[in-house]
Amino acid sequence: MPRDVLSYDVLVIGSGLAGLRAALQAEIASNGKARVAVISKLQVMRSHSVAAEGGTSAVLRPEEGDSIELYMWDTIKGGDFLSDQDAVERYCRLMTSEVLFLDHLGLPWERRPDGRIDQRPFGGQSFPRACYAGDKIGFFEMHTLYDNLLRFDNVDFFEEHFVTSLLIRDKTFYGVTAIDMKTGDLRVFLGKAGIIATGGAGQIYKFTTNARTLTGDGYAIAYRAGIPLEDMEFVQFHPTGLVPSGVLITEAARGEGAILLNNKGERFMARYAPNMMELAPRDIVSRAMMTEILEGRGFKDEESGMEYILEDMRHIGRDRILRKLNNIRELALRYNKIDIIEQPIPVRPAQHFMMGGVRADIDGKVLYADGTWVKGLWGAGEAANVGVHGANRLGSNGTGVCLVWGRLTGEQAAKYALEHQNDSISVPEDQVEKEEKRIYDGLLHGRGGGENHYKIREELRETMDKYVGIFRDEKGLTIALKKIKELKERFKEIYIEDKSLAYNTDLIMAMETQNMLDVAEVIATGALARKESRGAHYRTDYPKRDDQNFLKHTLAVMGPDGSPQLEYVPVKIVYWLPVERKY
Amino acid sequence: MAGEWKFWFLQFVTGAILVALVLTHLSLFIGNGYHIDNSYNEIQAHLSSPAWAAFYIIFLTIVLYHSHNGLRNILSEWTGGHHDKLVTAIVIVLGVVFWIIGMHTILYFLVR
Amino acid sequence: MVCLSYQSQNKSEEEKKKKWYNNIPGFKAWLSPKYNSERLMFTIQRVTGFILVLYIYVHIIITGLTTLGQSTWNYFLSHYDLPIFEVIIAMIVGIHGLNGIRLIITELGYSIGKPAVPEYPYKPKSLTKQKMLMYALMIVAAIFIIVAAWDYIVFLVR
Amino acid sequence: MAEKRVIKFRIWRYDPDSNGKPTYKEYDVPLSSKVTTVLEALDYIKANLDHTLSFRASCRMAICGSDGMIINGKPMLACQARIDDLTKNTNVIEIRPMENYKVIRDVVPDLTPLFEKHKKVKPYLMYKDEKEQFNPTGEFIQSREELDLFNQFTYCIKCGLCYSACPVVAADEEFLGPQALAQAFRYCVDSRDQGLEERLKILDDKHGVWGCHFSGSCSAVCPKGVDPAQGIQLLKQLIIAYRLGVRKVKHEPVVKPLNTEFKPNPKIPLAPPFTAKKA
Repeated sequence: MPRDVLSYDVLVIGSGLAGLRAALQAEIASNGKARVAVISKLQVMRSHSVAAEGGTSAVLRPEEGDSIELYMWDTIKGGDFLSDQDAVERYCRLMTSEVLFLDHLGLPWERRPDGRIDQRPFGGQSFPRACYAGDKIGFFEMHTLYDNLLRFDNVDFFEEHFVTSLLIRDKTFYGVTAIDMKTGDLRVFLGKAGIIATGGAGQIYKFTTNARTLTGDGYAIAYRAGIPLEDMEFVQFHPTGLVPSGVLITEAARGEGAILLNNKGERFMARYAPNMMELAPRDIVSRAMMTEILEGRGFKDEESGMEYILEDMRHIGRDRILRKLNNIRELALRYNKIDIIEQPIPVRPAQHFMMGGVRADIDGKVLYADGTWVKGLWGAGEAANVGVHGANRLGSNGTGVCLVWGRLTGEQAAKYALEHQNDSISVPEDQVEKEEKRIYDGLLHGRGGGENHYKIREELRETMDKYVGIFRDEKGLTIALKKIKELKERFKEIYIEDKSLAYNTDLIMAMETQNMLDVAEVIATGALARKESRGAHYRTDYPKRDDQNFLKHTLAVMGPDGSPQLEYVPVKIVYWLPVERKY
Repeated sequence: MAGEWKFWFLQFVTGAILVALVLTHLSLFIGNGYHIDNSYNEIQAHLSSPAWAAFYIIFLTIVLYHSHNGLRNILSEWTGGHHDKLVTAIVIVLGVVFWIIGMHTILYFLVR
Repeated sequence: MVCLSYQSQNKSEEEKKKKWYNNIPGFKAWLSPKYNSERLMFTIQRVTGFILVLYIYVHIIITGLTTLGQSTWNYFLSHYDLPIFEVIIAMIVGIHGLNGIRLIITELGYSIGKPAVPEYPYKPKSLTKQKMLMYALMIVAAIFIIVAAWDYIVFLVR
Repeated sequence: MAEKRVIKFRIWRYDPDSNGKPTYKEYDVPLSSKVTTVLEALDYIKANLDHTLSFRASCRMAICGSDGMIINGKPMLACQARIDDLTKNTNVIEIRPMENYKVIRDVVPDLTPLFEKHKKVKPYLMYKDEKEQFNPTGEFIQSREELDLFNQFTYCIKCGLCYSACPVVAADEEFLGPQALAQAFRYCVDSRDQGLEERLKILDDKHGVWGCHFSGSCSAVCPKGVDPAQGIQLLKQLIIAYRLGVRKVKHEPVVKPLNTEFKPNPKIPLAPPFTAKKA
């Protein structure tokens, strides 16, 4: 088979917010000189960042009592003190200019009457500092960045290219292999620098707000290349996923004043977070809602059998809803035929975000377990864990981290690539051939044992929902781990019915399932080992935070037998020592 | 090619004028009933008057501009936008040919 | 820097693209009015416009026959003049002209509403706001056609 | 529970690698709480009935714009099309790929022309001070009225449905199409933009804005209420006014620096003092 080899300065893997921001900054920093390839398994602006709804926080108004220190404190306390505090500081300082930058690129920020950028309250933030545009900020940010990338002729979009492996030799990154889904060919991308910005892995849960494409591909390819995944057991559950579809109802609704009600009509958050009420961080609200449901104070959807809580927005008022919560009104009307102006909507916690990710330092450089840099490789966004979110991400910080580390990594990568422009890199025939054999001989034309990979995916998702959800315990996690191992065995016997090369989603979905299995195993293993409750990770058998033993990051490295092996690294505490977390 | 706005704008201006011109043109014939016998004399009488001849010169020019600009739009799209120069040339030739024929008719009676 | 093997591959990619199914209907799409009534008016405007161009050619040539003398003219009229044909042209002129007025108004940006944050379920203002205008002008067109065809109607009744 | 309804799906299938001709295949899908939209039905078919079916899908909440297709004769997003709305009078749902594109496979069209044309209209703010634009020193001042002039058009998700419905696009390969033109309008009327003259070079063309003859099909099928037809007509108005020299602009873009002085606010808590020793 003739093989495609494409050579670039910077390879951006993933086209979400972080990926686009990185590509844009690489162009700006190099004055349009760096040749950038944005490789995405979707069309470029279909990434799940478009579904971010609420807002993006930044300190814009110190004259009204906001400050960088307060923002840092909110973020660190929200992250249950597992955040790397130096990274938090850098993040909070850079966010201001990011918001202004997007304003200058054309994002339609909602304005105050005097024409300045407006901000709204958000969960866990002491100051209303989430800048917003309607209730689809991620959508606007994505499209603004995409549109602005079209300024530059040196950016090539490789849409619908599914990256199958990282090419790393001598601890140096030099490219990726990817399947061009349109033609089905394996292509080799050589690059001086690479940025992993592939997003999360929400699809390993069944009830999730995430798109069907978030299957942890970036985690899995890095993990298989020997790069550790950090803090994967911290999985954020968003309090308000629409029942039964799991579509996200933004936290901004509660920011605007929506309240949560149990079947007794009580505003039950008063018992769990008396000061912040519904605007407590997401882990606390989610746990409160699940507690209400488990204690029999929820409602039940007859058709799907799901239990839920009501979110009431009627008192916000028609005009404010139409202007500020337009999108969720549309979603509720479309999927549940409920108008939020007139009726409360059914919600329950849904998987939303992965706090963990590929291990990265404060610059976004991807690190091995021993702390050495994988030369030429950066990570940004949800795919990488730079340590801002800690054990629980605050709402409106997700898009922010994508922007800040997109910018930082893009700038560094472009600089690095131009410095190393004359390094010659050759196609690693052995690695590519191995990959070719694995995909085309092993999967596509493999005989298999007739196992249905859709069933494996479904069973995995059900297992994760049941045993690795909001409340976890030793027993459940052990069962889950056993089940995942069993599914991994069964996956070796899968059969791919579709033998065509053009747009073969059967093959792609099988490979996604494989990635999901690897990531799920890491999550369950990490959760089993972390015998404490911190942030989004709640163990019913260890309900207290244990700073003595577990104030540290989990690293999971793929062992020789393919299962994760855990190591721990300390948290960087620079400003505040951990205190009790109360809202 | 920037500057297409002039043709588009002119198309609307001529269209609006044509509505008035067509009404005037038709009002000459409506309500008279069918009378083939003296239609020739009627036409002759009309075109012999310089005012009506001027009216018809304007009418002919505008109607040919409007219709051929419209034809250009249709043909240009029809050919997928790839042969705009050819389309323009064809349209101009057609327009000029029929303008000459029309002018000949109008001026025939006036000059005679 | 693009490697050589990419260039060679590029060709085969072009070949693969050739296998893609061409789902572009071409100008036939003009003749399949669907989705909304403005689309129907678009089609009608196209078709009537095209017919009128042809009619103008015929009209100019026929009127030109007067220059050949009265006898030729009368001979032609008595053999080829069909009143129904004139009525059809009047209908076409009426519809084309009055829909044209609507297009002048709407395409210059009037009577199609002002942009605002859309409200679900979405009703496009450009289509809803000028519907009344469209109906009104089509009624005017109908009146025009009746007036224009009055002679013929009288002729028929007799 | 009520008796399960079974819906027949007729799906247009095409596989370039098997050298076949396009055919329709039929699938019976039972409705349940898990199958309420066409997209969920497609999922059901792919997982249970026919693994070889290909379609695009991502967010399943009508914001990413992947899954445009023609459902029962009308272009719409599969995730947005509720089966119970579609099958009030019929038990059959027919699915075809969007028109005006080449089809890669099944209901997966090649949207490249759409994106290329979007790129042509320079869909970004052109602020004359490029240094300020990429290294901002303050925020633009923009009133809500100015925001509302273009806000509606920022809702465009680039799904390509309007492009698929447009009769001019079908014939004229050079025509920019409703999506690109609506985006051009969005950037032209943004009070922060100074690139009208630059953009007019592309827009003021037979195959630019004047290619539109207001058939309105784009607005009729737009899933997000963007109303491209309105934008294009207003763009025509803007260009004519600009060319005739009668366009009124309120003010040039203003950048206002942020305040940096901290003022304590009794309603906002102060950050606690640092407790850790700096390393």
